[in-house]
Amino acid sequence: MKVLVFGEVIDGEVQNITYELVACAKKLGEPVTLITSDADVSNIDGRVIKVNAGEISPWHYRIVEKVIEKEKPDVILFGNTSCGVDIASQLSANMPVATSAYEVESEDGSIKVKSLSYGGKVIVELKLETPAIVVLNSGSYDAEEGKGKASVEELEIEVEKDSEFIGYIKPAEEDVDISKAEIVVSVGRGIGDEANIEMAEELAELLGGVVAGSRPVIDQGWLPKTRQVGRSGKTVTGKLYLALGISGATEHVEGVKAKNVLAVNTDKTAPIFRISRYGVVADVNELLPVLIDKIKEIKEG
Amino acid sequence: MRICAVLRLVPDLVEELEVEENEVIPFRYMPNERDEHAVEEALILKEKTGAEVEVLGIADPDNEADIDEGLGMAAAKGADKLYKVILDRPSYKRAELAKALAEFLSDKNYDLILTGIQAIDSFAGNLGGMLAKNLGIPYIGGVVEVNISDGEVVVKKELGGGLLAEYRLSTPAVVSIVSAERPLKFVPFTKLRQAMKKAEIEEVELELPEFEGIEVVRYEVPPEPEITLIEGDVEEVADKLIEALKEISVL
Amino acid sequence: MDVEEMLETYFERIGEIPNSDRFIQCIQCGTCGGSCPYGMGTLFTPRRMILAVRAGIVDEVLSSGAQWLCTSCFTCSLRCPSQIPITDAIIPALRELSLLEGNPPEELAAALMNIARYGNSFRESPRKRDKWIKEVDFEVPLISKKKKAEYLFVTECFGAYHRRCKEITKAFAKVMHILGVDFAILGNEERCIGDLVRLCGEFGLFEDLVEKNIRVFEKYEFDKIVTHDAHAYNALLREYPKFGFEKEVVHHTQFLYNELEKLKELFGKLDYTVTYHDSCYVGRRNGIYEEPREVLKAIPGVKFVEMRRIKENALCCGGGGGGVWLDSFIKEHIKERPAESRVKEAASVGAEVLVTACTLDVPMFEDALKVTGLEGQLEVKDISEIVLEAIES
Amino acid sequence: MLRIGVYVCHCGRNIADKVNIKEVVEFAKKLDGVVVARDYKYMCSDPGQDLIVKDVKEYKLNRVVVAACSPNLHEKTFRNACKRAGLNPFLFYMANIRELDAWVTEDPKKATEKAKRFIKAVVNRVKLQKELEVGKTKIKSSVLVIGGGIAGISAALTLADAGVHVYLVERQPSIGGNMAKFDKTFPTLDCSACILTPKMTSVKAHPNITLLTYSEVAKVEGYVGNFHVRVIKKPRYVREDLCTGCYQCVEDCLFTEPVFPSEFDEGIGKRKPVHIPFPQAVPLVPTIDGSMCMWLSARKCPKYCVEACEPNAVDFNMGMEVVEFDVGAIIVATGYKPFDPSKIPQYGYGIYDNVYTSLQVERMLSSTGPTGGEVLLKDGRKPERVAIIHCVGSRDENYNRYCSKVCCMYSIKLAHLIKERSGAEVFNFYIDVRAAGKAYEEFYKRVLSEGVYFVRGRVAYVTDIPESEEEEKEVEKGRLIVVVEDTLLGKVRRIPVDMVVLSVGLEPSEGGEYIKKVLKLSCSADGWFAERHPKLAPVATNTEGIFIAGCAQGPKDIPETVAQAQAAAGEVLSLIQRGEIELEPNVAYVEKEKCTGCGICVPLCPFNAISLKMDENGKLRSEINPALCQGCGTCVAACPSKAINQHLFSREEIIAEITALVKD
Repeated sequence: MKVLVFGEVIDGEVQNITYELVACAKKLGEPVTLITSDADVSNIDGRVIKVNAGEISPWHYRIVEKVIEKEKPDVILFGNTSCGVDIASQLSANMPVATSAYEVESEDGSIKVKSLSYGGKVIVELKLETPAIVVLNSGSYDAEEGKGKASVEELEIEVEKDSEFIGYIKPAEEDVDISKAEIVVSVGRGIGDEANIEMAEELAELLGGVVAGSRPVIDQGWLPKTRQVGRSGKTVTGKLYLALGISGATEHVEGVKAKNVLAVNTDKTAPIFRISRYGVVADVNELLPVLIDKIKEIKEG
Repeated sequence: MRICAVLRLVPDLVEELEVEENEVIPFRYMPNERDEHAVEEALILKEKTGAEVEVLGIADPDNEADIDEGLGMAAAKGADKLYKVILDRPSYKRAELAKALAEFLSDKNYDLILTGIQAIDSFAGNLGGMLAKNLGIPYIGGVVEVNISDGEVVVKKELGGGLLAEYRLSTPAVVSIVSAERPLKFVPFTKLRQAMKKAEIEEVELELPEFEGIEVVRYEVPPEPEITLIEGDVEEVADKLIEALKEISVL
Repeated sequence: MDVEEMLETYFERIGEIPNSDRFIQCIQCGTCGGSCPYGMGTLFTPRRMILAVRAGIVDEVLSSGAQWLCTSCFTCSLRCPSQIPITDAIIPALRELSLLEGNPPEELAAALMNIARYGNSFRESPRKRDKWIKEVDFEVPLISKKKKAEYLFVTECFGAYHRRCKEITKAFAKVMHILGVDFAILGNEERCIGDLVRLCGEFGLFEDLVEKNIRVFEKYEFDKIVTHDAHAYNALLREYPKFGFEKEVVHHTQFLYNELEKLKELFGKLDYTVTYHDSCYVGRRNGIYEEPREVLKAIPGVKFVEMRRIKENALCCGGGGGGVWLDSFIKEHIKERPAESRVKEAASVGAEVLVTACTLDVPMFEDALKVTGLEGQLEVKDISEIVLEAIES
Repeated sequence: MLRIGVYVCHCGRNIADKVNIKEVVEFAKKLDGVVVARDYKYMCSDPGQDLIVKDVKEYKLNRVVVAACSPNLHEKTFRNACKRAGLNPFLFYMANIRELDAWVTEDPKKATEKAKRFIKAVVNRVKLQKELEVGKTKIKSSVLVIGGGIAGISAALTLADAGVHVYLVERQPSIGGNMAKFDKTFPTLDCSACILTPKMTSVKAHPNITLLTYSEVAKVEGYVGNFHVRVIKKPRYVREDLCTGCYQCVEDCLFTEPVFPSEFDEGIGKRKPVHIPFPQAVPLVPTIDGSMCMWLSARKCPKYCVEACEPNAVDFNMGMEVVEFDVGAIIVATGYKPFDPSKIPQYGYGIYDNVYTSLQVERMLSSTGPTGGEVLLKDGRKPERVAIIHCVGSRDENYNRYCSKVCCMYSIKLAHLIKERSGAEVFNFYIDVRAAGKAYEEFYKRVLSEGVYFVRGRVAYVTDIPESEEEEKEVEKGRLIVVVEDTLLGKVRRIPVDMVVLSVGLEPSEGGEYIKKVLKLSCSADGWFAERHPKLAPVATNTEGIFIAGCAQGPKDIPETVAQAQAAAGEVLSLIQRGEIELEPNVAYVEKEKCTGCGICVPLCPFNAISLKMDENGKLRSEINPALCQGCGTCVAACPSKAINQHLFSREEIIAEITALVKD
């Protein structure tokens, strides 16, 4: 089965989703990755078609169309990202598509996809006739498996442009938006005192996440107001919510919509455990230093 | 400048969904939140440029009445014209809707068509891009701010992690909104009821074309994740925790 | 709206509220501003709001956001030497203007929209309102089945959905159950009574709730309503009669007091030092001061101590008037939440348990315990929880 | 043959603007019995009255109707006009088309119709009116003054100096009232005692004054010119006629230290059971408090006081004494009591030690007071910062809605005195500074320039709960925090102080409440005695022969009180000088044959004018004393057998009037 992967490059960097897509494609068959912007693509595993059409733009779907004509893939994979969806959605006007997919398999020449829909409350199993488009949620496949050595073919494709990229607007440093973070390490009153926030920050950095907090911690001024999770703060929706010393008052839990909640609390009956996938019964301040050391070991080792 | 905003209905997830193998039966419907943001953005543009705003409420025979409140809300906020588009049957295939809508919109001469970036019940395509493709006009999605000047549309698009990019499009165009520039305007109860009473809604019936190649095999409810309690001494706990982090592929 | 229209709308609204004509009798003494728990945090105290409206600059008041700082604690209204209905008229009517302008604080807007849609502010299914009755070990009768009861127990949204407040609901229901009281609940037919909605200036929604609730009440036969929700009590007592609902309403503190002789026989011994917080809409607004104190003093082993700010002078928990939905907005304007000052006060008089009689209080104070670090030293309980504990000890 | 004249007044534009006078006059002309109807711009003016006089003579009128204002204003005027014209003045009646019509009716058409109705009604009733004769009664030349404060003292002295005998009755052991408690008076800072004491001793020494202290007026019967008074003297257990005021009994009392709170010192000073409230007391005779005295309350005392008293004045056998006398007029000068600030819990009176009332501070400032003139905190320290809160219990719908008038000025005075005595920083918290009086504004300016702070805002509350670390330190020092919205600054301020002074307002005294019942006097809604007319009869009451003076009528300062007391004395003199007075003939009378002697009317009469008497046939009948009857009509309406009727308001007259009003 031939799988065309739409690889994403933003501001000169190949996005992680690209590798995840390649990983998925490899499981389905033979991947070809299309890159439409200029970037170092050497570590994408397998064939890479590189068409330098400038910064990623919605009209790049026309390039994809040309490549489809040429390569005739059975499946075209996109990431469920802002740019991926732009292109996939235009292409899918005339082609079978599955969005919000997290699992893709081939079955008797057609494609079987599992999507998470209705706000994650329903799994939908879809069957698509090929050629088909699949828009894959990030985190569904292991990016590492999409990495390797690329064999790059550079192509020039002329298509019509109907929008123009103007430029990037980068976020101000201090404005970390916890509602958009995938991994959130959140601290509550159980953290004891302000000094321990540093440990939480270290852990967050190790996990590639950001630090947030519950109201008592924000009120103490230990973290800025922008980091507050809960009814009067923000709602977190990412992959992991690591709740450290948070009891889980109703007002707080309202803001926790992450896919996985992992709570650390000394009190086994703390309500936060009711929404947690893992409940760790421990004193945060004892656990944190040990945990940090161990993760460091793994990372370094 | 004439702007059209599309307002779809989705199941109200606050209520229980009845999930059967071949069917998802919602208890009731509500306007899709992203679409509400598209309507809001359209009305912000009306404030900014004096554009005319028309709202297309989309329902099917199952939930025809549920769109009224959403349209009333739009009217209360200042929409100029309301359409109630009733599809001949429910369909999860966005391509079908996109085709039918494109046909309906093709002679309406809107300068800008706004939709929500996606709906919570979409698993078979996103409307905005398909609509643009069918209409043969430029498209961009993931937008958080729209500005119009001299027949050109400049949008800010969200790329994730706080990064934004700016694009320029010629009109007519389709733009899919993630969130409006400001929070949704609040409409008090009385104002909404008045608007609903006064609003003139043009009803349109649309026939959906068939679109082959996609088929739902089954619906199912994801298994309830059960809590795994991790107890023991600190060392032990830390190890188990790391395992857990690996399991959910954070490490 | 332009300013003229705003003023017109404003005066039309306050004209519908009793004694609002006293608005023009304001002597600008400032008692309200000084009495306000948030008076330090705003330029527009009620006094200045009145002054500004009189001067026709209502828009400046609205843009300051001061109208959202009111916790409707009623202190200013009680003390106002001109008896101007500040809490019931001056502030809600200003809030209504903000709502009409479409830009209330987000948390509040969400709560109001949830109430309009689901009948509760929690964005919970109305069909789960009676879920708590499956979590208790005795039968809580539904009036739809029973048809007739002496008491209709109104649980209100917090009592039905809020994790902590549900425990109070259960405790009170159990006390009634033990006493053999003929009571029933509306279950999923109940919806928000709406006192906070009214105080937030969403008058249209409030009226809609009132009409719908009255229609449900009229379906069944019962003698009186009992509720542990101070705001529900207030609205049913003072506002619903304006819409033709005239059943007797009893607050659970009054109920417990009335049943005290029976309770005394059931009480075991507790070993607590307790203090009592006069919730605004139990005490100051509705004058119930002694009943809860008598109940607490009647429990053997309980040592009752008073705080400094009691009865008319009690400090608000900060949850009323929509305060529960305005937390972050309010926090921007003040140094310390009243609830924090309150739990410190309770601890300072040596109380181990801070007893309240309003569902809003418990989560507000428990939060404050976390912020002030008094967790473990002080507990917050509703009076019905203490009573149940005394019965079960 | 009835010959009625109707006179319609324009009252300038007051009536004419709303009522179509011409139409009304034409209407009146056509009424049965009316021979002449006229209008005039001001009927009450001389030319207006002359018009009536001329017509009565010319047209031989035997009834006159004037349609104008309220009879309260001009009934007398027109009655006199009738009299001048030779017509019995009770054949005249007024229709009120001003207060009841023109002033309250929006629509001119309706107003005109209403005026017609009123005139028709009065014409109808005037037909039934009969000639009445005015009775006369002699006036006794002695006077009762109730209350021995500065008002009562001033009135009594003025009358006594004019040769009138005065009975001055005071509840307390000494005269002097509230003024005796003050240290200095505003704005001149005269020493209160220095100016009051000579007056008090004059009272004691005056041959024309009978001073009855520690006494209550128990009963007053009779009517103007002829009041019979019964006074009860409470036993003070020390005989005034023997006591020399040597204090020996006080010194030798079983209680070696004063332990009971002194009323005169507003509870901050202490006294013994046997005590003289203050050194300048008049009479300077101790009183023994029966509830505290160990002998009187428990018979457990060797009676050291009896032993100590050389003139043998201490007499435990004393009992209640009843004194009775007759007077021609009464002056009520029962004064005021300070507002009880514990009703306002947020000010902390009775909760915090260092919250005082203004009167308590007056006692502190007095050199004869408990602190010998020093301003001290409860623990004996001098305050460094003092708050004076104005309008406590005044200008407040929750307590008293009226302005107590004197608090601004006394608060300014207290600020000055506190600063002078203690050197403290003083903050005055006010709503408005009302310094309207001779030299008052100047005094305010002076105190301002002395550095007293004035914060415009009514204090919200006084607390000892700190909200910041700085406040915590202040509270640890024992300070209280005064929370106020400084309305000029537009900011809520929290001001730490050592002492809070509550400038309490004035309320009708308890003695006044009691006298109100004894004399059946009417009061305003706020409880102050009502004057007959706020402007033109400010010291008279609605009961003939009874006058009011001083704070009994409403809050006043000393100059105003004295002026009013002397004015009341003047009114009394004017009454007494007449020797006799005319009595209104509109009294009720009993038609004996109809009376069943049921007695219902007797307790209903507010003026005690009705009694049940055995008639010649041995049957009980009601009898109305025409001199006491004030014509209120209560008995007329109440009589179940319609045996009581009233001159000028007979049943027939009233029914005639109503019939014309309601029937087309």
